Amino acid sequence: MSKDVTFSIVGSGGDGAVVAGDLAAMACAAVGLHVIKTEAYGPQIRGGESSSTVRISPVPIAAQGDASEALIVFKFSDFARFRSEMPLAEGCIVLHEPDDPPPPELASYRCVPVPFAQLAKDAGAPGAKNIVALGLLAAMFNLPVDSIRTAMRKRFRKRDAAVIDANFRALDIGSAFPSPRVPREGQGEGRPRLLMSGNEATAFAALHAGCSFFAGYPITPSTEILQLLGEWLPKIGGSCLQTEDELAAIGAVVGASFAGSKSMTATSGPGLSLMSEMLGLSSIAEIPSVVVNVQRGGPSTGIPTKSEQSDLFHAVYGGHGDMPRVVLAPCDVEDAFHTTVDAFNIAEEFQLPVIVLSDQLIAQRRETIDAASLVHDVVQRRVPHDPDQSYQRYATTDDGVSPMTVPGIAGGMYQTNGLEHDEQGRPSSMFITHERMNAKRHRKLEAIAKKYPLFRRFGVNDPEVGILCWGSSAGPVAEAIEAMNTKGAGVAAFVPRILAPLPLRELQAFIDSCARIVIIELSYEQQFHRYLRSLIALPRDTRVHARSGGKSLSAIEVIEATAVLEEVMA
Amino acid sequence: MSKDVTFSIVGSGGDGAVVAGDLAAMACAAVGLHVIKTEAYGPQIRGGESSSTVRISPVPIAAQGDASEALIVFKFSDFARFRSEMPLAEGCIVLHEPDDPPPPELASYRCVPVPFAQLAKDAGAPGAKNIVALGLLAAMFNLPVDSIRTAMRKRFRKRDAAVIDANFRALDIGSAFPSPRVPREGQGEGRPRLLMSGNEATAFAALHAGCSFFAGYPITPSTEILQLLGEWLPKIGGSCLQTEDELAAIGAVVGASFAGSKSMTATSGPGLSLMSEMLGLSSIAEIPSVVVNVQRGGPSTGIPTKSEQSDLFHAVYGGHGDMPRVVLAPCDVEDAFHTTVDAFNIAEEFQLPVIVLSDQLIAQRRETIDAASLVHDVVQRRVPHDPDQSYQRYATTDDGVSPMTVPGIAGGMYQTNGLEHDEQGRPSSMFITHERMNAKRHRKLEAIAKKYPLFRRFGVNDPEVGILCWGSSAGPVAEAIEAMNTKGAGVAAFVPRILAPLPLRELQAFIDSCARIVIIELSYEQQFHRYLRSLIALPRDTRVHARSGGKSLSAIEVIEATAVLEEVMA
Amino acid sequence: MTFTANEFKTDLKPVWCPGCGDFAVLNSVHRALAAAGCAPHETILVSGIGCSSRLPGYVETYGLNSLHGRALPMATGAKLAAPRMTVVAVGGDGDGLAIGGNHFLHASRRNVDIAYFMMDNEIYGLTKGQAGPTTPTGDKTKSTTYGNPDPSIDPCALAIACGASWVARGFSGDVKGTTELMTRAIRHHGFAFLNILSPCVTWRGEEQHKEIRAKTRPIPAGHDATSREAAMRLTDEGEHVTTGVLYEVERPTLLDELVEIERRARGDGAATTREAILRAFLPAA
Amino acid sequence: MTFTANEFKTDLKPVWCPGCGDFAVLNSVHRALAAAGCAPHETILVSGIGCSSRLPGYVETYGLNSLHGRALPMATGAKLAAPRMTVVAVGGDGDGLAIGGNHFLHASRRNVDIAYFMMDNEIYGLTKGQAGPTTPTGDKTKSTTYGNPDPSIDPCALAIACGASWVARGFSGDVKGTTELMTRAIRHHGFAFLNILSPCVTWRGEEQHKEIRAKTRPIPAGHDATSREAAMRLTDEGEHVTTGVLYEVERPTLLDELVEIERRARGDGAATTREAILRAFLPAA
Ligand SMILES: Cc1ncc(C[n+]2csc(CCOP(=O)(O)OP(=O)(O)O)c2C)c(N)n1
Ligand SMILES: Cc1ncc(C[n+]2csc(CCOP(=O)(O)OP(=O)(O)O)c2C)c(N)n1
Ligand code: SF4
Ligand code: SF4
Ligand SMILES: [Mg+2]
Ligand SMILES: [Mg+2]
Repeated sequence: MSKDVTFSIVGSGGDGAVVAGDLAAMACAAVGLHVIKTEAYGPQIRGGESSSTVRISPVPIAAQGDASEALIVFKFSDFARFRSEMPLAEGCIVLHEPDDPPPPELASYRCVPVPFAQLAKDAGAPGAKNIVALGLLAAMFNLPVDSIRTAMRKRFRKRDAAVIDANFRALDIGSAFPSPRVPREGQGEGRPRLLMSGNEATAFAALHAGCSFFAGYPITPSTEILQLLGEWLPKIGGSCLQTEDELAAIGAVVGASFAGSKSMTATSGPGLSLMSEMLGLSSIAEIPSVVVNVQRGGPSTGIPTKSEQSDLFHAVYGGHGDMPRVVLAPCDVEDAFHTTVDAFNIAEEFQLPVIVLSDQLIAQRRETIDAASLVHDVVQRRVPHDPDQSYQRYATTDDGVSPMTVPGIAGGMYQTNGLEHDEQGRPSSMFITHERMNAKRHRKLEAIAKKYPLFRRFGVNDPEVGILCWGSSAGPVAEAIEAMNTKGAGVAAFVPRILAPLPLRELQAFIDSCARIVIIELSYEQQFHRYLRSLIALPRDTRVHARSGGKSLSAIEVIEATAVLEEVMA
Repeated sequence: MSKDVTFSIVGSGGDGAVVAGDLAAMACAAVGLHVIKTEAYGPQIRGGESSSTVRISPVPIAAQGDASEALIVFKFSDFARFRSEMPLAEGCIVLHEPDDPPPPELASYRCVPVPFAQLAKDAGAPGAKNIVALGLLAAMFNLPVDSIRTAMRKRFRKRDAAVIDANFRALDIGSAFPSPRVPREGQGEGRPRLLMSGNEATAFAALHAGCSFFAGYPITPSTEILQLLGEWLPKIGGSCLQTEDELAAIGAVVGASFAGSKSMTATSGPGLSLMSEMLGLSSIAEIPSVVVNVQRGGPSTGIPTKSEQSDLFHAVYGGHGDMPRVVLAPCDVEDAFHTTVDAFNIAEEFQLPVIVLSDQLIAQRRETIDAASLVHDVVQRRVPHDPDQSYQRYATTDDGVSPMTVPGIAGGMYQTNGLEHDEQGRPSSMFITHERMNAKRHRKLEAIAKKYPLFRRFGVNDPEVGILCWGSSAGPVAEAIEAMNTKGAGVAAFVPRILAPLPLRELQAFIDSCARIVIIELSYEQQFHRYLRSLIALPRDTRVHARSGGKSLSAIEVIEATAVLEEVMA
Repeated sequence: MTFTANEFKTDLKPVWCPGCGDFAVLNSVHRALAAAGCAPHETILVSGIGCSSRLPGYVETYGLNSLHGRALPMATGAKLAAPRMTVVAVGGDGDGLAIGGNHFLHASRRNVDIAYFMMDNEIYGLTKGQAGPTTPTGDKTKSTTYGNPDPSIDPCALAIACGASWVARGFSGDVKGTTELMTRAIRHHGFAFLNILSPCVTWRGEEQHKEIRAKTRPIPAGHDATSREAAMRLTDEGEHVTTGVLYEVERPTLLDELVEIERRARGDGAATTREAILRAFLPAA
Repeated sequence: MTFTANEFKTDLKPVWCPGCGDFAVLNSVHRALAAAGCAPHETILVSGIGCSSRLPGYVETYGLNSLHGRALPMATGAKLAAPRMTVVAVGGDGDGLAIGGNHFLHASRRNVDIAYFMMDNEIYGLTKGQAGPTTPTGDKTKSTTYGNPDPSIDPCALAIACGASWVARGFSGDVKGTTELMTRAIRHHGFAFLNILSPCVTWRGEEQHKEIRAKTRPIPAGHDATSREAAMRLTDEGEHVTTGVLYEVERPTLLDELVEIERRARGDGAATTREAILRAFLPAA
């Protein structure tokens, strides 16, 4: 009897497929189950096809689930566009309207006709097909019905009582309708869990880290961060500015940071490209800045609504000149909180630009988090509060970090610029100054590499196969490894959470401990592989599984790429 | 007796040091000598310190010359700021005003007081200190005096006869003044040579390649290209637009190319950073574009007037997403012509963005070129002139190149975009389309690598030491190799002129043929080294000589870095 | 040879929401291109990014749905490269006035020989409802929980101030009127800016359509379209919004200037061949 | 405690050419900061890139000589982060109107609480003499061999059109007058734009100084500075150029708006602590 289940609901226009998924997710999170919920949409701006996939488990889960055990389809024509990206589990139960027979290619699954529309009408809630479906799912998978009701009450609070009652009837009718039962183990510990998206975790992390200024320009899939901080910052005395473009956004962020505030912007690929020049100023003038970049399909406008890992090159190499910067990458929603706080800590302590490379999958999926896990130390900028005559803004130090005064501090005045400059910030075009200051700025990276060797490692020791991956790929990789190792394979993974500077010592040790290395990433150009190669020696027989984004990585895909089970079985 | 000589003239304000250098260079080019002339300036926008260094040789030369055999200083206070970047040859002759004694640290050189100002007065041309100096140099180094007069006539054509005569007297008085004689071999073949800067060669190459549209925004050290094409294009029926910024410049270029014109822009680091996003559109929509990027000291505003090789990362990796592009790099002024024509050929044939990475040293030094060498085949875009119903803008082909119609062609209409799209250009967010189109666009790079394995190789076969370098570093490396090999060392160099895609087969063969590899570049972050590592296996004992720019690479520096002579001597 | 509105249609289905004002704009574009006597293969449509910027995909011409904010520089380059083509730029209020504001300023100033249709829904539609430069002050949107702090821009006033030589306002609901304005814009000699009020039913509400219809007024009789001041006055009338041609003058366009420059360049009897240009770099012995 | 002009001087030697108008501007800045009662440690000077943008290096405040075109967004961020500081942006005509044009438009519209001094020499000085947005049409420059094709912008007219609440013009040669205008600009509540005609002796010729002096006229008596139309009229007078305060109105600034937003944000009795905000993500069982 399976611990965790995954089901999908597909509809269009007013079918409310996504609402049903939300309610199921909230209800399960409320009773302490672990949940991961993803959504997908057609090209239509509104009223087009939409789908919601929910995975539920009594034990922690790391990915969105490879395949659905149940699929509810209100119209098969809507399902068509998701088919290639929505794998169905063997024996998947497919619930559909009687008058909309499944296409031949679905014949092999357990198709069960259900008169959703009719049942909704019977309930007196004609629009509540989705609630009927939810009732069915609740019965099939033994979901917490009371807390579904609570979730409905919250969701529909603006509707009048009659409507809500009708919806409750629809829920009951749905659960009562004869449907296959899929026994599921574990009801959760009862203590409710936070249900958050990566963008929400990132925005909250900014508050936690003490960010008091945000400037941004809307762009999918990062916009929620702008919207949330626009709502939250004024509450805590900070401010949020929606600028005319990304050039202004990062400009305002660096300006605010120069004036003493912890500042951040959030964007996606196209915006990050536009910010390249200003990040160079943040780097040479040593003004802290935090940029959250939520990756989507590229290049150019690409596929704005889907995930990919192809902004790595630009993040670690983008911008002209020798430009020290730090790049972090979260592995999941909770990690989006921690990496964002670390981003502020590193930016403020080391006075340089820090890019957080999130991706659409982490940013927009909803996932349960234990509230207790959202704790993380906060570091402050080194500010000399009564500088004397000898104060030099860019004084030479061992770790390259020079104390930074901020406006308002008497005697701390300095004049800086994006030109090469000396210890006092005075422009210089001399080679000796340039070499000396390049060295100073780059020493900071060595200090960061020592202090922040951020990575995750899971799997066995001295593995037969070591997987290298990053970002949201870590989830499916983790689950694949668990699956493989329970089958007797010896696999482990090393997932850097800081990409620049890479934790080379730890990475090298991991590589040395592995018999074989497999690299897994969602970039056609193998950006992660090529980046690793530029810094560390990889075994000749290293395997690379790299493909375009636009479809999320599955554990099965990882298992196949690792090609270790065959050997175990053999 | 030395074949080639190098001398420098240092002054400020109205001293005319640079003019004297120009006249010497023109005069020598006119009689068929080989000349390389560089200039340097203090921070002052005008009236500050300036210096001109001229190298003259009867045989081809590849670099600006390591050290000056003669130095003319009108005021030692002006010389101070150039000292660290202007090596003097052993026994260098230093000519200075009697009332301005040389600083102690110059005592070891042959200091000769010359009353420049007084002699100029005597000639009746009080302002002509520099011409007196020129006369002295002519006498010392046996420069072609008649052709100096011709050069003066041309330069001063706007002045009245009396002034010109006075200047001629100043020249004679200078040559007559007792000064050490430095016998120099060879007078050149008499046939005049072109005297051009890299920016001039690049602008001329655009005309040669059939460029009919240029858009740009001024930025040092690339501005001359905008200025020249603004003057030239209208003469041949093309047009030039100075835009409001670089975003508009590259936008206009891609727009003009979409409309059928061969189009180009020119910029430097900060501008290239701003162009990142639009290059992505050029890549995914497969619209040819040529961007000349003249590198200067970075990051940010950095050192605008000096050379560096630190825009490599941004050129090969900049821009979000998996974005195929081509990057070329000239080795010298003449090569700036050839790489620019190749840039148009590749952009037009393969429909993608091509970046030419020039640098300040190549772009702004003046160098003699044989007019006969400025020939290069020109390739045209594949345009179907009467497309039928079945025409697909992005039709699948073996080399990834799909014939491209242009406005005006009946039946060739198509609608394209920066979103991922199918063969017809229709937006698609499906993974399968994305993967297929990524593959199509990247196949072009394989075809280019086959057809354009551009590189230079010099030195011995099966070398003991193989040097890898690029761009303007090739010059000093070439001269260093000649010097080392004549001393019995076995050194060779491989200089890729196409950096993306790299000519891997040829490069690998070269590496395999070398006992040791030394990488030489002007980037603190070792961008070239790290880029090579990401694509090819380098021997464990590979040496890297990388430093900041701001001071040009010298042959001696290369010899030391190669550390091969010690061994030979040993 | 002339073409019908139908010949300007593609068979790609618009992604727009049911009821979006842009459908009517598209309809007007098809008709106006026909009415102005344009040929599909001699017409270039360029847009930025946004719901509205999807429009070129639905029009059978050479079409480029480019980058957010860059429609105008790309259209300018296209026009200079192919002066014989009709070049029309289209896009949204955010595309043209937020990220694209600088290009709007300079294209107007240079009087570039193109028409520019701005579909103004007072919101960022494609990104799902954030405030833009034309969103009324105080409005609550996805990005302005407490109300929009910024004063809104009147695109027509800005165009006039920046030097556009033809400036008009239309309402997508009035297909006939909009078609007529588009036709005139395409025929105008110079930079013709048409601000089209086009409702976003999804983020501005189903009511927006009615509200716009209610507040629009036709151009007052006897309006002197050649007077900047008169035109400016019609751009700030509080309640009402005037539709029609607000401003129309004749002045040299960017192409006119470039033709004149070419005349001077060739005129000075100087080098007009590759060889002659090269000769200048050959020092005389 | 107040400071003298001398206390605002640094000992860094300006890179400007002998005779450059910017020396006088610098002189005025030193005096104006003192006159306005600013304290060096509570003042932030931000510039872009250009000869003029080197100015902050010569003024003893917190100074940032930033990127070409970005002075205004950076100054805006600085002001929002440190509202108690006096924030002044400075730069050139190219910096503010070419690459920085969009920020000029939006900073004016938002009425950001900063002063902005534009040193207008009608040319790109630092890059050695190319035409810019204020270069007169027809002028030959390094980048316009055959004469500048583009109509020039009047920065004051543009500022007024974009919504700046205080707009004035000065002439660097008139240190007393410029100092006075700068002082008023710094004291103004909102976005104060001062266009300073400042000769570039190197690329506009030694004559430019005299020419400017000759064509400038003081503000006419009885000018109604609160009238947009009256102000606009003073921005296009052919021969002459009017110096003085052309336009001055009082309207809510960006900071005023953000204070109001903060009031609403706290006012709605809602979550104003980290914990309370987090609670919203905890589904009720
Ligand atoms: C550089 C960049 N920044 C941001 C975006 C995200 N984006 C896409 S459309 C849009 C604004 C759309 O508003 P508008 O131009 O008014 O068009 P509408 O959708 O309202 O028709 C934004 C911010 C982007 N695609 N590129
Ligand atoms: C992104 C970028 N583009 C171009 C430049 C080159 N640049 C430096 S200053 C300048 C223009 C200077 O003109 P202006 O702003 O009027 O200042 P001025 O020198 O005349 O005082 C330009 C184009 C740059 N530094 N950065
Ligand atoms: S979101 Fe608004 S603008 Fe976009 S398609 Fe829908 S209705 Fe039209
Ligand atoms: S170039 Fe012009 S603006 Fe720049 S410093 Fe010299 S005179 Fe002043
Ligand atoms: Mg809009
Ligand atoms: Mg200027």
